[in-house]
Formats: sequence, structure tokens, C-alpha cells
Amino acid sequence: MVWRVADWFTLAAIFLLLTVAAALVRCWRGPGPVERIMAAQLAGTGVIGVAVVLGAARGDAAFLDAALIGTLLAAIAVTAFVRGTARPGDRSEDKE
Amino acid sequence: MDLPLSDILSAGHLYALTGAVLVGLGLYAFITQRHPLRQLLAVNVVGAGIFLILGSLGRGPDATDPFPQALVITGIVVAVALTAFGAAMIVRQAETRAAAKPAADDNARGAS
Amino acid sequence: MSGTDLVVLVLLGAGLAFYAAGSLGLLRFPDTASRLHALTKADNLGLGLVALAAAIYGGSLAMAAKIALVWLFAVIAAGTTSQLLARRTRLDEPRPDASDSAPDGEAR
Amino acid sequence: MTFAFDLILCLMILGTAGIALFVRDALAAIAFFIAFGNLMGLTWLGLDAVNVALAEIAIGAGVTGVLLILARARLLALGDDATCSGTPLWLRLGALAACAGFVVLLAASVLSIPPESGLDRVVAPLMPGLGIENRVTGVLLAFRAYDTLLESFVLLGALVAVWSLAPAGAWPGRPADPGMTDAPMRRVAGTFGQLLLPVALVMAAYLVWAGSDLPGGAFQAGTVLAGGLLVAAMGGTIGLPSSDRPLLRAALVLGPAVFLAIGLAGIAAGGLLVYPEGMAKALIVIIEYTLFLSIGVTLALLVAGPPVPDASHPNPEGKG
Repeated sequence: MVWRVADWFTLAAIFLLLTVAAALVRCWRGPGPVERIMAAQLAGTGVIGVAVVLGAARGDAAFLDAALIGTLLAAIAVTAFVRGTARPGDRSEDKE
Repeated sequence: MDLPLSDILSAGHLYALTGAVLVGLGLYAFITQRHPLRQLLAVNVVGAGIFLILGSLGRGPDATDPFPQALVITGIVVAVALTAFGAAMIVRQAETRAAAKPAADDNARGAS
Repeated sequence: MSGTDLVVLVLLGAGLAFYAAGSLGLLRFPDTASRLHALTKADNLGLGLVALAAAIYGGSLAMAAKIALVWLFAVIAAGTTSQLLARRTRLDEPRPDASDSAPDGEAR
Repeated sequence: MTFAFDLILCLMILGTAGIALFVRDALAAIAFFIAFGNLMGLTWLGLDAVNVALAEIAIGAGVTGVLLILARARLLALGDDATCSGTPLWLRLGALAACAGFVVLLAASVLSIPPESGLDRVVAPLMPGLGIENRVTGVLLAFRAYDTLLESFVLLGALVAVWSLAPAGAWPGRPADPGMTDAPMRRVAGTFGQLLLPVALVMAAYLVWAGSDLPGGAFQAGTVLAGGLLVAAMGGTIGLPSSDRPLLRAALVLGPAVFLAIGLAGIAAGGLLVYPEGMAKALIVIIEYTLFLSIGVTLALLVAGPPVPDASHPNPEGKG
């Protein structure tokens, strides 16, 4: 099989999926809520990377719109998370 | 990227099978989980599985069927609307329960 | 394999290396702050290099512009989230009533 | 090569779904559910259904995540940590047997259907009459327009249902303030919200515009708008409006009302939701722009939740 550059991009997509899986191991282990959200964030960035790479491999610019939406909304879950319990007098949740 | 036909067929079936397993996982979790928020997650996973079956069976060799795509987009939006309603109901139920308890733990009001 | 292809592959490989470093750092670093460091620095450099490779490979200006936007917003989002998560970590570390953050928290 | 990608993706989807459903800690469940939504977006890209991928990434990764995180924080403040509790063994075994049997049946029936895009060949010759290229948009707004019309009313109904959960005395009022209480966080999130809201608006308008010929459309755009509104509300850039503001009510019903009016006007041209010859594209674009605005506002308010009593707002925010 002759390796074209597009194939390398598909291979890169597979590699990125594996890094996402590695990040999710941290999400599984925790220990705290911040780690879990961080890992979800990294998984999101990995998925954006996959969308960019697949878009390049298939030459489809619409894939980049998916990546763009992903980056625009990437911070929203983190923003919702940090406001959740960071108020004085609220119970601490790091007993997990 | 041009692919041999067999690969695309198997890919369509692969995603459809994943969808079938997702439906099973979600149903199992819906039955065995006790907390309503977790059951809400389970319903969403069942929905995602059904969407995946619908979409992937429309994956032809040169195009993806627009009908299931349109159905799935509609379904996704309805699912998020009902998830929002479910979550609001769960929170409201917890608030009512907390208010009904004697005022030993009175942090219910201020917490948004 | 042309020279452009070689540049694309090198950039792609470097980007993937940074992604791997980010994941590895998140997995192996001992505390929250250093994990945050791994997350934001390595990850965005990774996305940046991969995006650069994709932009060069894509060839068209429109595609390159879109990819640049993707990276720009990823950097802005990562900067914001790391600030927020770091602040959250700091608020969590001492007990909330240790009044380390009292001046700005309007403890109604 | 592509098949290897598909296979790994499917395994990761099953893994994240399994963990999201069965992990003990509720926040871990939500984090995995967000990752699950992101990966589902990738499967739609893998299936070349970019229209769906756009919606799935915006909703699965953005809006649903916020919704669940906010719900979990509110439950936690009430002392409910939403962890799993044990169920009796007989129930688990019974459920396992039933679900496994169901999966086998479902898998068998799925495998008996060859994947093919037969309807695509039906739709393709009809597209020139509409003057747009995106077949999914064609299905959503022309060939099956009544589905979409009803759906826009379902969204509105869901918001009414959420609002109906307002406690006694809270109506009409504002949803609980989603803003940060910590001042430094508020500054950071506020700056971010000020930047993101206009960008999200531009991106959403682009998605609607692109949706005629390229992947995109009103639902995807509406979700992006909702995400921008939510970030802006959390950063304190905009305040959430009271549920009885006339302008808000108008924004909520604008899309469905315009859709319905155009649909009824179609009776003159031959039937409900029939577009007059040559005007299809213009009407579809009008419907999509109004619908995206209404969907965005509705989704944002759905996530914000029902109005709460005003007493819990010691220092009210400025109106948005």
C-alpha cells in the first residue's frame, strides 16, 4: 500500500483518539472534581483535533465548522462547573 | 478518500451495532440505577443509540441518506429539551423534599 | 514525496507529540496545578501544530483561515478555563472559611 | 485504515457510555457523558453526516453538559450527591438478561438491513425545485416541514413545562442567577462572555447562511447561540430576563409563528406548508433565521431553569 499524506492524517486521527482515551483514564481516577473536568476538557480538545485532521484527510471544509463549534463551546462546561460550588459557606465536595 | 464498498458497508453496520449496544446499556442502567439524574443520563444514552442506528443504516456507498439525518437532528433537539425539563423536575423535587424536612439543614433557600 | 508533504508530516508529528505529552502530563503529574499546566500548554501547542499541518495540506486560503480561527478560539478558551480552574483549585484548597479570598467574595 | 478509526471510535463510545452510566461519582458520570457527546459528534463526522455532527457537538458537548453540571450543583447544595445506590441482585440479573436479549434481537434486525442511501436518490431530483443544495435542510424545511414545525412547538412546550415548575409566588420572575459569586472568576468569565457572545452570534448566523447549500442550519445555529448566551449569563455580561417581558415572549414565539404563518399562506399555493413556485429558497431562509433566534433563546432559558422567588436575589443584576 502506498501511503499518501491523507492516510497519515487518518493515522493521526487514530493516535489522537488514543490520547483522548489516556486523558479519560485521569477522568476515571479523579481524585477531585477539578481533575475530572480537566480531563473532559482535554478530551474535548482531542476531539477538535480529530475533526481538524479528518477534515484535512477528506478535504471537507465543513468538518472545520464542527471543530469551530467545538472550540467555541469548549469552555462552557468548565464555566458552569467552577461557578457551581465556589461560593462561601457552601459545602465542600472533595470528599470523593 | 475513496474506499472499497465492503469497508463502507461494514462501517455502517459497525456504527449500527454500536447503537444497538448503546440502547441495551442505557436500558439496563435505566432499570438498575435509582437516582433520577442517572436515569436521565440513561435515557439520553438510549436516545443516542437509536439515533446512531437510524443514521448509520442510511450510510450508502456514495452518500448518507438525508431523511434519517433530518430526523436525528430533530430528535437531538427534542432530547435536549426534554432533558432540561427532566433536570428541572429533579431539582424541584429535591427542593420540595428538602423544604419538607425539619429546618435542621437550612441551606436550601439560598442555593440557586 | 514533495517538500511540502515533508513539512506537513513533520508538523503533524510534532503536534501529536505535544498531544501525547499533554495526556501523559495529565496522567502522571502529581498535583492539580501541574496537571493544569500540562493540559493547557501542551494541548494547545499540539492543536496549533496539527492545525498548521492541516492548513498547509488543505491548500485553500478559506480552509486555512477557518483552521486559524479554530486555533485562536481554542487558545482563548484554554486560557479562560485554566484561569477559572486554577481559581477554583485555590478556593478549594484551604477551607472556605479560612478567609484567604475574603476581600473579593461578598459573603452575603 | 478508516475502518480501524471507526472501530476504535465505537469502542471508546461504548466505554465512555458504560462509565458515564455506572460510575459511582455523579461528576465523573457527567464528565464522561460530555466526552461521550463529543465522541458521538465524531461518529457523525465518520458517517459523513456533518449536519448531525454540528448539532451533536454543539448540544452533546455544550448545552447538555452545562445543563447536567448546573443540575448536579443544585442537587449538591440540597445535600443530594446523586451517587449510585445498590439495587437488588435479582433485579440486576433480570435486567441484564432482558437487556442482553433485547440487544441480540436489535443487532440481528440491524444486520438484516443493508446500509444504503435509497432515499437520497429520491430526494436528489427534487432539490432543484427548492433552489438550495443542502438536502438535509431540504428535508427539514420542505419535504418534511410539518415535522420541523411541530418540533419548534415542542421546544416551546418544554419551556412552558419548565416554567410551570416555578415555586408558588415566584411567577413571574427570573431564573436563578447563573453568575459567578467569586469576583475574580466573574471578571475572567465576564471578559470571556463579552468576547464569546458576539462571536457565537456571528458563527450562528454563518451556520444558518451556510445551511442552504453546505452543512449547517437553524438548529445547529440556535444551539451555538444558546451556548453563547449561557456563557455570557454566567459571566454576568447579560442578566437573565424576567419570564413576563414582552420582548422575550416575542423572541420565543417569533420563529414558530413565522413558520406557521408561511405554512398557512402556502394553502393559497396548493396546500399547508407548500411554498409558491420560485419563492422556496427565500421563504426557507426567512424561516431559518427567525427559527434559529427562537431556538437559541428557548434552549438557553431551558437550561437556566424555572423562575425562583426574588428573595434569593439580595442584589439584583441589571437586565439583559
